[in-house]
Amino acid sequence: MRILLTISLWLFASGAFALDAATVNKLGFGDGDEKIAAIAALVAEGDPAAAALLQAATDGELQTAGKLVLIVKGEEAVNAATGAKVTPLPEEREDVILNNRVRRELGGAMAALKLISPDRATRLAAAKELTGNADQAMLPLIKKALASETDAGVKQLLELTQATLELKTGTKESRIAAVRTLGLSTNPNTKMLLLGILEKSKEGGYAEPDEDIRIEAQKSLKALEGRLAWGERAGVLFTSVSLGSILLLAALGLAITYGLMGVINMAHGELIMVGAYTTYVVQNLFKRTDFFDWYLLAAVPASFIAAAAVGMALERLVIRWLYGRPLETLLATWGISLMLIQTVRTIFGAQNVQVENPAFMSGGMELLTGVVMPWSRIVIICFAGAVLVGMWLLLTKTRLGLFVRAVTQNRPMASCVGVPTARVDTWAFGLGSGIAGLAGCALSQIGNVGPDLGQSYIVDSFMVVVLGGVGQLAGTVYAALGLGFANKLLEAWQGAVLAKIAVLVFIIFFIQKRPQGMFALRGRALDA
Amino acid sequence: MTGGISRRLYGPRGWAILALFCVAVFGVMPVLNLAVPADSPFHVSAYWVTLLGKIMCYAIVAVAMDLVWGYAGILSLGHGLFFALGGYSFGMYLMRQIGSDGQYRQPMPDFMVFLDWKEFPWQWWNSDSFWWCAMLVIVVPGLLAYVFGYFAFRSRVKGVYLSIITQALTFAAMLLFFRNATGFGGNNGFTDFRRILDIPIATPQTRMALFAITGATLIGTLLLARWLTTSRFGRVLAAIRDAEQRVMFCGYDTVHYKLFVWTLSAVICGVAGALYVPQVGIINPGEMSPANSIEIAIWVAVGGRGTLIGPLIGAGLVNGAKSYFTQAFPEYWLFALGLIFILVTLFLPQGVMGFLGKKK
Amino acid sequence: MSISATTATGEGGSLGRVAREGLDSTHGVVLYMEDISVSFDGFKALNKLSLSIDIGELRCVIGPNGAGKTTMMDVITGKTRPDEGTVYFGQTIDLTRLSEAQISTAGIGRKFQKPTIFEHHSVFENLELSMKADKRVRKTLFSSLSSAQKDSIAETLKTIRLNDSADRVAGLLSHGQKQWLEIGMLLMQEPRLLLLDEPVAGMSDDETERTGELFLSLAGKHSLVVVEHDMAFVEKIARKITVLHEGGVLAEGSMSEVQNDPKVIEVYLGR
Amino acid sequence: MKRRMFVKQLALSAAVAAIGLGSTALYAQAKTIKVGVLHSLSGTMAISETVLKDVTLMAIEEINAKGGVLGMKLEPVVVDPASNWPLFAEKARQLLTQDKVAVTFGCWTSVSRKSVLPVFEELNGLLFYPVQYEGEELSKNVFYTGAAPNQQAIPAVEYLMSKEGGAAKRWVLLGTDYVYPRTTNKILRAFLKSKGVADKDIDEKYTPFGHSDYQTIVADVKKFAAGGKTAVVSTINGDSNVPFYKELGNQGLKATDVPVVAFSVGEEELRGVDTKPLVGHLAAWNYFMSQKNPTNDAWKKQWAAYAKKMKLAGADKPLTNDPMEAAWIGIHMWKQAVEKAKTTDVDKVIAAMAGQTFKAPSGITSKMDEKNHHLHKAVYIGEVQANGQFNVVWQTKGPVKAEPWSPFIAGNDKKKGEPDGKTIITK
Repeated sequence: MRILLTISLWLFASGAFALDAATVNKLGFGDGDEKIAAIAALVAEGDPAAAALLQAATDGELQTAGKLVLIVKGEEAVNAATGAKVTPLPEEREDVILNNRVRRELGGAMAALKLISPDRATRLAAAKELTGNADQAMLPLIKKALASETDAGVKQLLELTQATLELKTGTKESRIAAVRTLGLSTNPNTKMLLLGILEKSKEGGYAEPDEDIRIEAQKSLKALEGRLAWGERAGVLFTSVSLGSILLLAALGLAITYGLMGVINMAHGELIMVGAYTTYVVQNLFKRTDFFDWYLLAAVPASFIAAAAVGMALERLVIRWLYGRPLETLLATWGISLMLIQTVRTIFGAQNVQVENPAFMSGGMELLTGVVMPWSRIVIICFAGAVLVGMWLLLTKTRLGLFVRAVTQNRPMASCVGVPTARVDTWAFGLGSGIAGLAGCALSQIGNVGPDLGQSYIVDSFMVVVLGGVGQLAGTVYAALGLGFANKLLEAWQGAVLAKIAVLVFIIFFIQKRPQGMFALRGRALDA
Repeated sequence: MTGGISRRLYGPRGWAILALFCVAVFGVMPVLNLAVPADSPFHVSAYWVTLLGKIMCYAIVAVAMDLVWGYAGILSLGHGLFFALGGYSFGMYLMRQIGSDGQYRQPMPDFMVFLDWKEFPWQWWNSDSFWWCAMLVIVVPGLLAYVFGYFAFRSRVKGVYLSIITQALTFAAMLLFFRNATGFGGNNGFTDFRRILDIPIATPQTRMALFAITGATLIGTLLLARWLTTSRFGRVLAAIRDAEQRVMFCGYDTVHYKLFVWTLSAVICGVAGALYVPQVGIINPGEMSPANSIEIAIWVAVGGRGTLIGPLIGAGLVNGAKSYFTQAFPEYWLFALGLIFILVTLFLPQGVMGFLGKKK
Repeated sequence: MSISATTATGEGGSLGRVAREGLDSTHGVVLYMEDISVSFDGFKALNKLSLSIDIGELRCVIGPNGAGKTTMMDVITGKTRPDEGTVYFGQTIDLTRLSEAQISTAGIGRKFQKPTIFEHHSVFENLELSMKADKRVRKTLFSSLSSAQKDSIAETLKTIRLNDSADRVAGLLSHGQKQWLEIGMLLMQEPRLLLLDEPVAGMSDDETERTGELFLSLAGKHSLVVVEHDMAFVEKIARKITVLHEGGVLAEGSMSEVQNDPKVIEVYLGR
Repeated sequence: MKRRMFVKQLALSAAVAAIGLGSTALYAQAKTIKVGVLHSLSGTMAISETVLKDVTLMAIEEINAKGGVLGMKLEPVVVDPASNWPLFAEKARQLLTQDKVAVTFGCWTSVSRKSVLPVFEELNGLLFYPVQYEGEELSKNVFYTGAAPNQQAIPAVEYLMSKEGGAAKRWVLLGTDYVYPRTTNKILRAFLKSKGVADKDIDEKYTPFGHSDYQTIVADVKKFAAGGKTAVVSTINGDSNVPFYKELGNQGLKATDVPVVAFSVGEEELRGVDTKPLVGHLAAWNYFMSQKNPTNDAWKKQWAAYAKKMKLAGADKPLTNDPMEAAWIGIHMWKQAVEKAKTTDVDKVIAAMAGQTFKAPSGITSKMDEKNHHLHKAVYIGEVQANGQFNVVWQTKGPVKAEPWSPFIAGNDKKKGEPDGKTIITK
């Protein structure tokens, strides 16, 4: 309790304190081993000042100037050892460099210290951090924390860690208890621990001489493996749906411009790219404000509008003149795509640009230890669903949708009954392009944003639309999800390269079976 | 205007151009390149010989493409694959001809030495034989095209569906060839050729010989294509393009017609690929990328579909423009190229040939 | 419901023979259809349709839109495969097993509702391509026209009154001329059975008249099935009429029989 | 004048019956030395190569401002091979025979280099290749200013094996399926085996070009890492890195648990990534922008000013990286060699290149090996920081000599470390 109190105290006021100067210097100037020793010493010291120092190191606020070790916060610096204010700020300062190993130790140390934080979330995070990262020295701390812990979730994690640590030591009873606890784990690391118990030694005996423990371990292992297998299945399911949703987003716009309107739109990928770059521009505008996390709210409509505008302009200037000559639209739109790529390259440079995830889309939801569903992907799946529903509503429930369907089904007839076909074409193409822009906005969250962005999606998009059946929205959806699953299942089995090849070959064979795609209507219309 | 399909090819002017072309390829170029001293302003350098040789290879492909697209109405977005397969088939022979002059000074191609392969994989069987590889140049693309075409045409896959699956085919092949394990040098492909039929490859004479052979092949392809398209076979093809159903109800088994021209076109592409590789000095899976195949279609469209001579001009124009623009305005050349494609489709729907025809 | 006699088809060994051999019309029947059903996504286009055509017969088929006329032709020519039922050409040729090209070679010619000719070919070439000949790839590569073949084309040109337009590009012909050209193409195939889908649509009265005469002159040598909406035309040429409705045969008989059939009256004049 | 001639030539080629009249150049101004710049400005490689063109032009501008070379100004000839390998060969031939350049700076990726190599050898040209590569090649006509595997890959792995690097026991070798990753991984596998790592503790994984879905890969890495302390060695090619790193960050695979060391990810590649979740992941290079020394400071300042002046894209955040440094060293060393040889004659310049030194922005004095055409380079391991820069956490003690023929590949022990066919010039 004392430590906790002082940590929180320190956050408000840096009280007077004094640490062992030698330890602090080791942390500041020493090599890896010395730094780690210093960290261990500071944890053991349990001093609030030590906690503060460790926190500063974690936050990257530790600097050295000459022989001094400083904690620098903005323009203020205090002597890390004495806590005295250092003014003026020395000019020549260097960051104290922590490598992964030190950072790992530091993480463990901080976690151990945070185990008694009053905030449940902090404790939970700390306990989680410790599950894979605790060493024997922390056992007393963990035990102490367990004694006072009230939250079941934190308690479970701590027990698990304790079990991990006690597996090798302690009485037979405590070890059996530990093995049992491990059986409740969802952490793949635990599997290795249990396997270690069951391992046969070279002489033919077992690494673990006690048979009871081995039997318990066997049971725990089975339970654990079952759980892990489920986790893995859930993981594959999620990745498949996620890939499917991305393919769907990429293909939906094309399902309109190509599927409904018959324009072989090779510039579709570049419309996606326009959406992604619009997102980038909007993000940059928001960077200077306090609402950065909300930039997507503006970027979504902006990317729709930007791509739709480009699409409508293209329709008016070029594609308009090519209706009824589908293969020539291929040529012209290919030319357009080259020009769009080069335009972007000229304006934004050939390099990728950075699109940051808003904070709420970073990280993920942990299903089991190791099976993480990233928020960005969850959001994209939902987004794809929303776009799909929106598009469906637009096409079936609005006048524009009615017009679009009328024009695509029978242009002369539609024109006769007074549908402004030319304008409908423009709007429909704009809609398809806008949806491509939305795809770009979504893709910017998980992939790179560069001039070549579109090129990597164009082939896939066409595959999806054609596989689903041209002009069949439902087919597009099924094809996208189907390809997502096929790709991911095969990848798990044969690796990414062969999976991709196999999927392409599958498409070739599938089209032989259903030459009009998955959802083509069998009709009697003359095609001669 | 009289005449249907058959009477529109090669007026006297066409034949005159062809004759002139023969003179240029077999007479003027060799003399200017080999006999005229290098410091003379009339000397044609090796750069021009290889560049024009390369463009002629592309032109052969364009004519082959015109046979299937312009005449039979099958838009292939995978012709680059057949081209590359021909190139790879012949490339195997060229790799074997390097002998022990590679980086490792060992009798096997460098990438195999590096991968620790002690024996040639099965694909390389007999690859040190010129005739075997020359046969592969024809058989491999031909067989693939035949099998693929047989199933696709029999299932009546057509239009954009066919285009897309040809694209899938070439894309899949590209990924396959990128793998080292496939046994064709992965991404680096084949390069560093030294000899052909034991004659050093980097001499002006060899280069000129390759150039002349390419020219002869181009002329041969043109004549063959002309013969095909003016025969009743050609009229059936064009009929299939315009009204396939009617052709079937006339009693023609259209599958075989399409299959024949499709396979022939693939074989011609393979030959072009085989001629291309020793001249440019490299073959790599990039040749199979979908973009390359789309470009082939673009040459044909720029020149004018269904005219045979048009695609040749298209291939020359587009590639000439590419070679020129990439050094004249390296930063902006894509604008120019893209603009050409758009303008041609908008204003010259029949391609350059349509434009020339109109002017007449 | 139907009166047509099609019981003679199931004769033992002839079933399932994929025939390229000549037409066996020993029973005087050129085409049998029995219990043909075709459905498109739940919609029954043909529903147990049975029909037979005699050698040399000229049969008119009428029926409201959606009655299944075109689908019936699709089934005969192999464009659509029936879900159930049998179609025999003569006694031995099972049409459901042949491709369009094989059916055509066997001796069935078809004219489409919308004239389908080769628009970029000349009239002469159109006829040349449809001429009865060996239509395998190898032959077409090296073939040239014999004088007999040229004569035959010239004769057909005369029949369809396009001898002045032999070198014209077919796409430039008038609609009626295109119809005639297509009929000419059928004649060049020398078929045993001609299927004609609305042959006089878009023709002038004069042209219609001549078409009728042509058909009547063809009957006897060939069997003809004419689908037509133009009742005046039908009346002029018809000897026997079949009325289709909702995928089945509603009535069959002479013009007057059909006109007086209460079911037909109900369908045509309606509730 | 040049343009007009090319228009003429274009017209000829377009007619196909081209008779290349007067294609031999007769340039009036002999007062310049032509220098070829052969980097893709369009196509897939433009992402990486464009800056190399810019930094080369900056070097040329600087050299010209200081009076040029041998009293003559350098005249850059920039062409765009458009990420198309046959076009690389064509452009190389054009530079050498039409423009008659004295030297060419260019290429990125081995396939582009291998496509132009026969041309340079045939015409005895001179190429400076500024990017790290898999080795297994030596040509007298090429100077390799990027790293060989022993100057990048092996030190990185050694670091990760050390206690300081986290003492990794299991290894995921992850790459794009092409030659550089395959070769590097082969060398690494042999190296790891020599250090006693068992095959079951090495997992090699490849993804196709342009792969953008790394969900399964990252999940697999996690699974593999459950079996013991794991490090990932990534040779993922340029474009796929952003989706890979975004996936890493989002799936919460932290550097403290499973560090990823990359050989083709530098400051420029991370430009497109939010690096906050990636802190601690590593890269091995011979130069990092964050290095603090006067040479680097001056160079960075120069680059920032140049980028601003030329209004280059990304000038608001000018970045330098390892290949840029290698390109920079290359052109300056060439200049020194020309001055030493007092001619631009290729054979003499090659001879004069041996042992050249140049004060490199990385802080060391780079030296061109007397024999093997590679630079001696110090190797730095950097950890990604939140600001997209790298923090050097480890470095070799002094420069390392390149081993283009890796000793971990069978048969290479017999190779000599010098290209054949060099002219011996004695003074």
